[in-house]
Amino acid sequence: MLELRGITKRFGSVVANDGIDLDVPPGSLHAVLGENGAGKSTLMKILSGFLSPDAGRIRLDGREVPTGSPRAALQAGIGMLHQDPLVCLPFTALDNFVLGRRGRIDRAAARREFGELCARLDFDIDPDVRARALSVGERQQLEIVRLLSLGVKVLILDEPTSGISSEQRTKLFAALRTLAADGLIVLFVSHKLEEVEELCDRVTVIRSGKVVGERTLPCPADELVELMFGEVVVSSERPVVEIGSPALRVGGLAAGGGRQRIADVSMEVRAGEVVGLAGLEGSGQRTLLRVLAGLEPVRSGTVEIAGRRVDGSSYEHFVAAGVHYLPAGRLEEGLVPGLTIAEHLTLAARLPEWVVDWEAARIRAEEAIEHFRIKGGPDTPADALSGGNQQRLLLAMMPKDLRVLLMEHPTRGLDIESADYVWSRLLARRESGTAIVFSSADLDELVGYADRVVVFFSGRVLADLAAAELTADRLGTLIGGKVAS
Amino acid sequence: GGNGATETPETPETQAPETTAEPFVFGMILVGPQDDRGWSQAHFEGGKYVEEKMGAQMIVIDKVNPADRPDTSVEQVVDQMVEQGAQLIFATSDDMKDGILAAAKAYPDVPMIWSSGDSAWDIGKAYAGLPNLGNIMGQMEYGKMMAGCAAALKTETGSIGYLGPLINDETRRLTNSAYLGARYCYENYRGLNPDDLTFSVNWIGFWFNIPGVTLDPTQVTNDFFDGGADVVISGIDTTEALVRAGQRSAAGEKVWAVPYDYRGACAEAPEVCLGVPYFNWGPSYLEVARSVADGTFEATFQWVGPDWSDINNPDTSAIGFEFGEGLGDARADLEDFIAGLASGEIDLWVGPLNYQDGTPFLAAGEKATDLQIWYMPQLLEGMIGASSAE
Amino acid sequence: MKRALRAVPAVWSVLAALVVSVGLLALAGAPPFEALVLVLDGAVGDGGRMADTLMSWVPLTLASAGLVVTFVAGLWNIGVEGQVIAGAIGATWAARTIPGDGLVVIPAALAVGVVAGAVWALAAGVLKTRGGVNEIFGGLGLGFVAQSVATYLIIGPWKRAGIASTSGTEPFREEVWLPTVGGTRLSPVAVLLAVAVIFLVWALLRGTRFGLRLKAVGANPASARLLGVPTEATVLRAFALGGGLAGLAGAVLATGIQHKLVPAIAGGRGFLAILVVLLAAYRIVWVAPIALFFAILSVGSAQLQLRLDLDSSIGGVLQGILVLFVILIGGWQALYRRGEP
Amino acid sequence: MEATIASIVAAAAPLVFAAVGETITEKAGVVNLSLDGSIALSAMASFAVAFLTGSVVLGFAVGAILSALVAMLVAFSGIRLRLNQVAVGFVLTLLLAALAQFLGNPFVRQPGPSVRPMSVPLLSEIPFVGRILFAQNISVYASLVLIVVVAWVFRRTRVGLELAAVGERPEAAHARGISVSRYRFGAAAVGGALVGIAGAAFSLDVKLGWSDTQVAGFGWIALAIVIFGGWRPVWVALGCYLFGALQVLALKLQPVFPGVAQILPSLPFPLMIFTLVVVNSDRLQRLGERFPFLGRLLMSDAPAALGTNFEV
Ligand SMILES: Nc1ncnc2c1ncn2[C@@H]1O[C@H](COP(=O)(O)OP(=O)(O)OP(=O)(O)O)[C@@H](O)[C@H]1O
Ligand SMILES: Nc1ncnc2c1ncn2[C@@H]1O[C@H](COP(=O)(O)OP(=O)(O)OP(=O)(O)O)[C@@H](O)[C@H]1O
Ligand SMILES: [Mg+2]
Ligand SMILES: [Mg+2]
Repeated sequence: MLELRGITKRFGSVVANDGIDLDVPPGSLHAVLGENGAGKSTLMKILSGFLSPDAGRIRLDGREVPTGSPRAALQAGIGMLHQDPLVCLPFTALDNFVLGRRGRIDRAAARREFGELCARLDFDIDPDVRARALSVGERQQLEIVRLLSLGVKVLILDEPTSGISSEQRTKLFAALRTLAADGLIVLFVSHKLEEVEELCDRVTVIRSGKVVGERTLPCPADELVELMFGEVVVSSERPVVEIGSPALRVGGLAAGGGRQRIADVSMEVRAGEVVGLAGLEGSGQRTLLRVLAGLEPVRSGTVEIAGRRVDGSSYEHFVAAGVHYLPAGRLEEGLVPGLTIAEHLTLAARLPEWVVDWEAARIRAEEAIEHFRIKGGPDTPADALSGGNQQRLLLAMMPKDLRVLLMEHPTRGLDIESADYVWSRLLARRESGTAIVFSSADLDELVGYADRVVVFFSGRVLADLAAAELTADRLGTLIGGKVAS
Repeated sequence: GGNGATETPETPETQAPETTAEPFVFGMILVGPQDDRGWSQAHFEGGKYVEEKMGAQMIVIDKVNPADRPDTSVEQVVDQMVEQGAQLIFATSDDMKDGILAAAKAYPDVPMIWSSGDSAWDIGKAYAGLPNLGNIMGQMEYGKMMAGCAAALKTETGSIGYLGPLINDETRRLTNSAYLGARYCYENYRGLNPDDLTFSVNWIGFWFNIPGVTLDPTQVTNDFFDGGADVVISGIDTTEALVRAGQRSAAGEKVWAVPYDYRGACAEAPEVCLGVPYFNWGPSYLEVARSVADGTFEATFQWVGPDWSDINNPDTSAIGFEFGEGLGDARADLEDFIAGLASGEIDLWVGPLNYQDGTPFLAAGEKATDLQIWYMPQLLEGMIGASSAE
Repeated sequence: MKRALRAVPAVWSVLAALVVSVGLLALAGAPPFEALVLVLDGAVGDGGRMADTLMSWVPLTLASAGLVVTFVAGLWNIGVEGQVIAGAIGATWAARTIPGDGLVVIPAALAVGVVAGAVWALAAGVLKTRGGVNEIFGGLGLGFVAQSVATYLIIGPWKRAGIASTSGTEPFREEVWLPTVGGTRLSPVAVLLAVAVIFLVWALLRGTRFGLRLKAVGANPASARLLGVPTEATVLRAFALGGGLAGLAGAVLATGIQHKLVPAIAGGRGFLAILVVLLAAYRIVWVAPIALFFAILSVGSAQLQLRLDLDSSIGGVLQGILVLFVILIGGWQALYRRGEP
Repeated sequence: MEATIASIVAAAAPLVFAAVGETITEKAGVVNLSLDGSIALSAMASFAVAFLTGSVVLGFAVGAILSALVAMLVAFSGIRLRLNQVAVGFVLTLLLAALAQFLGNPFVRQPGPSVRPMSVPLLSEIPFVGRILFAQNISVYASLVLIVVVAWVFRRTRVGLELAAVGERPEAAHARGISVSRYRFGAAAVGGALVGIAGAAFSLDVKLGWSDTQVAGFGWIALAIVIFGGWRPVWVALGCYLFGALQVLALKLQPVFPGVAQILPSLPFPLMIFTLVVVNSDRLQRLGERFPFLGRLLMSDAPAALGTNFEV
């Protein structure tokens, strides 16, 4: 029996967890649901000792677990798979596997154990490959295997299904069910209702750091959604847009190296069209997007924007041709920590002026803030914005007239409401003839927003299908590499 | 300490009323630390000697160089010393040339001495003709000849290394002197062919080690020994050569070294020290201070040799050679060599001598002039090593 | 009162540094108060001394201003010392070879100094952007090289007539010295240059797109690139500008202070400039007063030996302690503000 | 030949202590930039203690403790005060060098005690290797043992793996129950102590005695070599020996190129920079990708969290 009592945690003025109580019996598959920023990860980090709570106690099987110590939590049998798998990138998979164990390192024994566990869960990871070369999904698998090898009694998974195929997901869920049957407590954090419904037998919903309800599954989805958001959200309608002349054409493209390599990619995207790129993480979508953005060199093949060859040109040429790229890592590749909203917009405006007119810049910023409903002022630094607002700022920085918009995981980590808002802004751009190409690990997003989905497998195009013909399930099998099913 | 007031016997109580109440005040500008056991300390002790003998008071500032005191120039220091009542100023480094020339022009009534310079040498290349700026320099050439001789007397491998600082007229003339001394003693006391003597010079690039900028003298010394030399003569300000020789001797090798500059230098490894040629500035400085005090100062160029009757007499000899323990039985021969130099019987600046590139320096029987020795353009024929930095 | 003191970490730091300094001076057997008065008197006691202090302030300020530019761009430009030397070498070359009177040669010498410093810094920059060599490593290495090139030139090709020595090259013709005023060593041109540079760097960082780009590249080069900042060019420009200003410092040292090239012409000012910039927390407006304070300590500390027979390395100790305390106490107070004692 | 190598190995001992020590510290993510000042202070203090007490061992101990404390101060200002480690380290560099000069005045160039040579019987008779490895003194042996031990710890032990994790991804280490700050303080202390031993080895073994010009600059060289060696102890040590070997090369080139005799001493830096450029060149990088073994041999990135402060 796992018992949490009065868990409270503040970050400055934000109360991330506000007196949370939770009881989970052994052998359960228990879900923790909540919108973005609800406090799910914070609660799990406290449970796993990663963070110290300001108040609250944890008991497992009647024994007090000291808080604020990952070691104590692990010893008590609580292990966590973080949202962003915490592995050391230059280490081999095996070294990551043994890292954190007590006592002498016996790599030979560890290798055997690693192999056995992988086989049991049907994972396929080369123990000698460096974690850098593993996809996010594989890194998650590595972490799960590691935690199991430590004999955890409570296994926490923080949004483990982003970046894995539906086949892998089925495999993972099967493994989790087996583990629960063995008496393990599985805590499953997600904001994807269908997954929760598929896997779990009970669910706790958190909003603004508080437990707002607990239900036994199955239970009507509307009820859960209302618990999560406080109101029922309606998806906005897609505007119908006429598809124009080809905006982007790729022929026989090869680029990248190692696992990021792509070969023989040909496709065409027309003005106003939305094309989704599907595939396991690291199947080539990122490389393609970066090549199309002018950030990576082409090895062979051609890239045309509005009929003009641009392959071999610099990033600046691509930008001039009307290409814009929205990267996945907002603070890593999109925004500059420390620079304010006004400064970001000034930089992004690419005005030729040498001396900056700060008055005008502030006015521009005020307008953008209002227009994109950003919670912040012109002088708010980008790193002080919440994730959703960072995404809004990125949208605000997009140039007005675009031929091609390239995006990686445009709504990763956003709750339904924010995601919907983001998409409504994006789709509005189609009216001015912008072609959109985006990659996503969220199959529903691909099926829901794309006109066409291009499926990648090992750096090659496996299928190119109209979204109308697709369901998330069918897409899931394709991503796994199976054409016929 | 540089504030000599407390050590001066002439406190107002003890002084006779008719003598001037103020002691004679002079300034001493040192380029390195006053306790560097080398060049600067020798000057500092020269100043102490004057304080003691005259009851004078010395104002001292050390480390006056752009690296140690980037914001203190010789001119600034002279301003302040004059303000503090200095009646005579010593600028004790070759490096202070421009500063002391400017200061001498700015204070024409204050006598100054620029040690190691040639600005008052009327036949020299840089005669400045300033009536208040004189030069004093010791004839270290003799000291270096003794150093070279000592090395030649001890070497068993017939190979001597010379650890040079940087390449200029002064360092070339001192290195050449050591070579001449070594050749003479190798031939005349060892009875060996001086052409078989290997004499290699390596320049580290500065007066002391600056890691990353100069060669490391420790490495250079090691390399000399590893390459077959068994005596290293040091021409730099620091004692790496002696230190390494001491360590290698302790490890069982038969090696020796000759340090430079400071009378007590052998103390770091006495058993392998063949002796040390040193400067003794006191007598010359006292003489000039007295001339200033009694109003007879004249700006002259003085290139002062040893007192040949007793080169180690602290009251008379400007250049000395302290014998080292490592010399052993060879001491008698070295003493004989020094006696020869003293009597004039041995004069090594006599032709035939060629420069390193084979061009003649002195014809057979020709004696070198002071000018030729002072402004030495090359190493001598037979020496191994770079002659110039161009 | 308490709040006021907390708001100004410098007050606590200066007090703490003062206490430690007094302790050190007492330890060295010197009357601490008298020592401090002497330092002050030695630096600003009369017109001539103030002139010397200002002339020491100029190169330090120039080098520090250049460093602010590179630091804002996130570049650990540790090689300033070498860039100052390169500037001095360049200016010396110009002063020795370009014919004509001061009006021609002085600006030319300063310009060549700027170019030489910029080139030296650019070398570290290109090594970083193209060669993958960390700028700390490249800068340090090139600094050592600059030092030995200077010594080589002084002993070799540029040796002076008569005894060639480390006293430097032959002094330049007097007409190519930076002109001075009032029988002091003060060159108004040099002071004006420093003031102008402070203002220019301030304006550059505050009000120009280039300044914004520097900040962006410094904080996150990957994002900056996507935002359309030519990162490599911006990094190189930052190096060139920073190095150019360091080179100008070297040129002023050669034409306005030493009037020749000496081996240790930079005299550690490149390193001291890093202290200045750290103490100023990369803000250009603070560079001028802090550099002035350092100049006072540096010029005035000669008095400690002349009058009190104290080793003047105490000046360096005082500077270091002050900066250390400002930084440490600043961090301590930030910790309290975050509410974690 | 072996005599030259033996001399290089002996003269590089202090540099090896300092560079390997800093490698340990940086491996944990802490950058201790104070080396140049730290070495000066420890060199001075070690000599002063040995001079006053006659005990070389005590001198080494005091040097090690002092520099360890300095490194701990750098770590503390990063870990507890969240300050920029590079800034603090830099200030300490200048401060400690001045302090060493100020406090060391009474000991300048005094003759004092030193490490004695100590040949290993029998082993030193082995041709070639004997002279290089076994005819030295205890401080040189210690430097050699240090390289082997640190390389072994890094490669083979749990401590080495955890140390690298702390410097690479502190969150990952923390999540696994590894105490990030304990490792960082520990690595700073051990690395700092080695830096102090380097200072002591200068004044009690290689240079003998104290004067500020004797050690100034070596700290920067050690820091540069850590980068050059790619944070791998054996490569870092080889970098130290290479630095010495290049000096010997410069020495040998002097008679060949007398004209540039004066600039040859700074040859090691351009050459080391050149080496880095070659190693980083696209072509070699591509080769490294093709042949992972070669890649691992040639390339090594800085610990990802180097110089950053970890907050949970
Ligand atoms: N280290 C931190 N510093 C400051 N605030 C934080 C920190 N970590 C989390 N927060 C804040 O705490 C709140 C809860 O965050 P948490 O990560 O637990 O949300 P979540 O429910 O996991 O959201 P998501 O679904 O987006 O992962 C948010 O407001 C977040 O901004
Ligand atoms: N590092 C920070 N510094 C200052 N304020 C911050 C920081 N991180 C978050 N905040 C503030 O905390 C508040 C909550 O942020 P949080 O990231 O939890 O938002 P959220 O609820 O997740 O929103 P979104 O759905 O847009 O992601 C915001 O007002 C944000 O500005
Ligand atoms: Mg959020
Ligand atoms: Mg979360």
